[in-house]
Amino acid sequence: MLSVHGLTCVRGERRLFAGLDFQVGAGEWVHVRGENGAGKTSLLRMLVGLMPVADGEIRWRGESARRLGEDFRRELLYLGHHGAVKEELTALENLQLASRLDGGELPDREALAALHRFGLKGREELPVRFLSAGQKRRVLLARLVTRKATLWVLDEPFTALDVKAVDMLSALIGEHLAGGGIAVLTSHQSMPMPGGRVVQL
Amino acid sequence: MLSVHGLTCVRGERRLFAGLDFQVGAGEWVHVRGENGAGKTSLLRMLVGLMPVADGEIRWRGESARRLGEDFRRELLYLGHHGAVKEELTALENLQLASRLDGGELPDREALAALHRFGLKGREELPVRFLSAGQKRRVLLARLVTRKATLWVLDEPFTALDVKAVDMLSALIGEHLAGGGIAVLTSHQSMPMPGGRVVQL
Amino acid sequence: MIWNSPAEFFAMGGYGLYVWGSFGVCAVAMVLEPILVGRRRNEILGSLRRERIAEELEEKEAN
Amino acid sequence: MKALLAVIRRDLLLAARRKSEVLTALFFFVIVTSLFPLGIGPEPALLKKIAPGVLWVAALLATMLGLNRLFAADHADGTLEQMVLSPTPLGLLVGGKVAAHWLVSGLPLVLLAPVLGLQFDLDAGALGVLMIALLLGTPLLSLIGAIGAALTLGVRGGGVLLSLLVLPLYVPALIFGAGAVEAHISGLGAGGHLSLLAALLALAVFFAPWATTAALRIALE
Amino acid sequence: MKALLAVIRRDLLLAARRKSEVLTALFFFVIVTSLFPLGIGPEPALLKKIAPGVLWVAALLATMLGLNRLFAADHADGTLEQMVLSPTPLGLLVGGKVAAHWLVSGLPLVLLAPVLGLQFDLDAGALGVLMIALLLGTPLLSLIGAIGAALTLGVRGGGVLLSLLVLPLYVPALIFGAGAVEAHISGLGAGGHLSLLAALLALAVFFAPWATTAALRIALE
Amino acid sequence: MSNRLVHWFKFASPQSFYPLAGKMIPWFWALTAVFGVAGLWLSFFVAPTDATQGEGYRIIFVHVPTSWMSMFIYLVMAAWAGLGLALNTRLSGMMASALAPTGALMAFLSLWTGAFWGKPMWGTWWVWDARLTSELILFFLYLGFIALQAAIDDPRRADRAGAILALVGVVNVPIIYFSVQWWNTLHQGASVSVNKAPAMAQTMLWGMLLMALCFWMYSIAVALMRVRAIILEREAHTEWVKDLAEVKR
Ligand code: HEM
Ligand SMILES: Nc1ncnc2c1ncn2[C@@H]1O[C@H](COP(=O)(O)OP(=O)(O)OP(=O)(O)O)[C@@H](O)[C@H]1O
Ligand SMILES: Nc1ncnc2c1ncn2[C@@H]1O[C@H](COP(=O)(O)OP(=O)(O)OP(=O)(O)O)[C@@H](O)[C@H]1O
Ligand SMILES: [Mg+2]
Ligand SMILES: [Mg+2]
Repeated sequence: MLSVHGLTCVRGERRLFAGLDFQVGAGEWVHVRGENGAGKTSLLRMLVGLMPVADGEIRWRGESARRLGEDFRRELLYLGHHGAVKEELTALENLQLASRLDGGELPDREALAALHRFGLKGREELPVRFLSAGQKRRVLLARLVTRKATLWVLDEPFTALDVKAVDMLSALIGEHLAGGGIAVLTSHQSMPMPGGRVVQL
Repeated sequence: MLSVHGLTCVRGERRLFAGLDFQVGAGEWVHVRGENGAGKTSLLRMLVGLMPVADGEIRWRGESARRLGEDFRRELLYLGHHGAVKEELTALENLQLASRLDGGELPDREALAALHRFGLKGREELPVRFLSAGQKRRVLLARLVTRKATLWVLDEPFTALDVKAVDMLSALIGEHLAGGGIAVLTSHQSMPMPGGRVVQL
Repeated sequence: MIWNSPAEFFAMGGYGLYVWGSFGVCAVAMVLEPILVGRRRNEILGSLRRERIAEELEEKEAN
Repeated sequence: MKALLAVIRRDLLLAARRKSEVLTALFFFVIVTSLFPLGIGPEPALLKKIAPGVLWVAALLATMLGLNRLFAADHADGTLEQMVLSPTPLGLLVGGKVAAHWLVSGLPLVLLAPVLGLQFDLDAGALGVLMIALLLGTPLLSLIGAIGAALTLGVRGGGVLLSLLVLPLYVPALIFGAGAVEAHISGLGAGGHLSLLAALLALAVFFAPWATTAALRIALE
Repeated sequence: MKALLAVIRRDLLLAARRKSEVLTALFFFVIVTSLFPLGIGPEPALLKKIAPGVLWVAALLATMLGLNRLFAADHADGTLEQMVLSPTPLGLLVGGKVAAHWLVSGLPLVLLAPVLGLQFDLDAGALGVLMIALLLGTPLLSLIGAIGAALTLGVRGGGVLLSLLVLPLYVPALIFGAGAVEAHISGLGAGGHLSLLAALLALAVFFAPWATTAALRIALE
Repeated sequence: MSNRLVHWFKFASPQSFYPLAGKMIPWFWALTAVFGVAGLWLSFFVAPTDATQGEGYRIIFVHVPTSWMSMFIYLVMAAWAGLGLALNTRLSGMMASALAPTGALMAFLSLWTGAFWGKPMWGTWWVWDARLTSELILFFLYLGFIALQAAIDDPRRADRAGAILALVGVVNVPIIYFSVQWWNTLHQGASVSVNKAPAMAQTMLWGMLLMALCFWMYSIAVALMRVRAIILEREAHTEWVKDLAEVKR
């Protein structure tokens, strides 16, 4: 459903990669690999439309993602290096506000369930500022549960997570794929999930 | 040389750990482990004196680290979650300025050698802002080469690094230990280095 | 001719400071600006040339 | 529409959580206006004469001071990226943020201005005109300021650059705003100034969100 | 000593790299002083009377605006932690940062003030007093400001809170500074005011770095 | 796409504009010199002494042209910037950034010469009059544009951010101009008394026109020079720049 045709990435005067082609269908996932600075983050940002495309095209269900605009974004969930988490709000508030911005409404019950699933029981009402590095990431990842989207684009989702959280997250991604979802991930570690196509930059 | 006696950590109203004892001598290293939020970062910050100690004591060569003050800090190198890297300066400038703040002077040749060792060849003159997540960490880690210190306290030094960089860093830590240095690290992954005492929080 | 002597011309009827202050600054600015722009151009040309020489040397070494 | 309200609520919640923020634009306004008598001396006639100008300049500076945080925090923590990627049109979200900014930093000034005006010995009529002028003018300041905030987003040293970009654009608001009060005091009637101010506001309501959105997209590239 | 110079050099380099930063405190000064006549009206006699006050308030605001970035950037990226952990005494490093702040945001104001004074039709003697007063006053503003910047470090919404803390402390500088110029204009002689300003500066040079260092240690805990 | 449009786009590419600009520059310098010599001759040796202002009025021959150019260049700059934003042509942004410093210089010269005129005529270097104030704000708009572009490292981003600012600013220019007039009741225009005898107004007008043409040609020449430097800087990595004769030398 997501296909990339002849994609080229230029940063400054440096060409990071050129002529990249791949495609992923429902229930499949892609592992973007490469050295530090190979252009993984840049690729993901181009996929979701945060960086202009130097050359080539990105298609979603056969149509240009750029042209689809809102319709594409509605099916998309991107989690990057940055938290997108407000440090002075609590985990619960962060989660609820994020879904309101998407035009939805998240009942307390669902939000709490998502946070508990990510092991934040007892920390729901603490301002995120006081949380540890891994706990902050978990708040962010809780959006994977609360926001319905077909395409997940995750930049190094496993950083700062402990062993238990890594297992939980890979189980979650597994569920998503089983339900016909698509995932594009980067990671320097080997992935704790079966299958998956590797795109090497 | 570094010893911890009955250390207790309290954050907010939560007691993270209590009565922690351990010690490390020359050429040894400690791997601090624990779940997300267990208090690893807090422990390291107490060790270097960035967080007040609720109870217990930290000794360096038998004397209270707090009392030693400057003499302790001269032998110490701490690298935390934060970069301590100026985004608008180049990698080279960052490295040189950091050592000037310590009262030293770093010739171009040495600084460049350190950067090249960390695979930043060709990126020395680029503002750090343009570097990838892993490259930023590498600039930070280059200080391990340029600053002479006995005690290294590193908070998750392996995040965002690719496989090659992880090997290089562990080799570097190995050298440091072989030269009589001490290292205290945290990491969620299993460590790619032999030996080491595990402190489980 | 409305001026009887160069001195009178430069005095500008007592307004010399103001008239020459205005025309002078304009003249200086209009001479300086092209010079600065030219220097900017020479700088970039110089670095382009150096790059080119470096490339040629590299090619020679490769051969 | 729901998203618009959500943004406003969110920003108000954040402002409330940062506690100091709501009150400090106000305090800044108070302090700047109070500094003038200290710097200039206590002559009542003189103070009365400069009152509209000082109050307006203080309002302008107070609004401006909060501007660089209008988008900066959301930019730094990645929320802005999420907004751009959200299915809701960005213009709407931007509108919400500007509205929240005005509620937090503009409206309190409007409400407090009469009290400060009293300090400068303005009469009731002049105070009324001052309030109306500020009511029309402060949203204008927020709207124009948003463009500047978006343009300087992620630009290093943006805070002060922002004031450089925005202050010249604020000049018409200042002239008509302070002019309205002065015209009233000198008996000329404030109508003309106020209707010009309203026209500017209408113009800004239409164009500023567009320009802001465009600038934000550029900043995020 | 070497470390002190290193900090100054580093901060100046950073300021130069952020290009706009050096010039913009200056621009802010210029723009604020230019806003007043716009708000108040063009009467030369009136403007001349309020000139010292306006110039001083503008200098004060311009200095203050850069304050919140005095330590914030170093705090956010962890450099401040490294400074605390460095073997060099923190007081020295802080002194260096304050000196750099003054060089970037105070000194240019002193140099530009006469030009702005001309716009308000001040005579040569008054301009001279204005420059001396600013030369004594701006380092004072930087030193006091550093305490405020350190106290509000890491406090959310600190930027505006900072001004709240710092402005009252700035009042003496403002009164003596503007007072000196006014005293000169009215023929009373500026000596008294200037020596008071100098005394304040001497006091601040001794105590401000100490207070700043203490505040920084608290902020970092 | 029509043929003419293709043609236009060809010259809108930096690669083909660079040599074209190079060819045009000497001509504009020549015109600058011609108009300049003629204008200076008229203004210093033909135009007679003014009845009320003596010789001081001769400042008008630089003051008015710089004032006109400062406003005109802003409009041109905003037009280029808007074009760049709409059509995404690279050259437009470069033209806008090339014009800004010259425009700022003209605004500065207008202020400077105005002040040097005001001192003998009004007895003060500066009054907060409508024209003066709006010129000052125009100067600030230029500085804001330049500072914004200088603060952004990526040139394409700098172009587009600058374009938005320039467009917002251009909306503001007439507002400022008229608003300040509205605000100011003591219009200073009355103190300017130059059109006494019609003959004198004739030579004055001609002098002013010639000097204005001189400044105009100068602005074009300098802007073209600067745009060439900017093209070289931004296209430094391209093949065509590396193959230029002046680089190969
Ligand atoms: C700093 C001071 C001054 C500034 C910034 C300034 C600015 C300007 C500007 C922007 C214009 C063009 C206006 C237009 O074309 O409508 C202009 C024109 C002019 N200015 Fe000034 N001016 C200053 C001082 C003076 C003084 C002191 C005089 C004479 C005593 C003067 C006489 C004129 C005249 C005669 C014109 C031409 C008007 C016309 O052609 O319509 N200016 N000035
Ligand atoms: N202006 C520029 N000039 C030259 N190179 C640039 C410029 N901007 C970015 N780069 C380079 O582009 C690359 C950006 O890579 P990106 O962030 O996509 O890497 P990544 O694969 O995500 O790496 P990591 O694993 O470290 O996160 C880096 O190599 C960086 O040095
Ligand atoms: N004010 C507070 N009230 C309650 N708990 C707090 C407060 N401040 C911090 N905490 C808790 O203290 C812990 C801080 O842990 P720390 O950052 O040391 O964890 P860590 O072991 O480094 O975790 P990670 O692996 O995620 O980096 C977290 O569990 C956090 O929830
Ligand atoms: Mg990356
Ligand atoms: Mg941690």
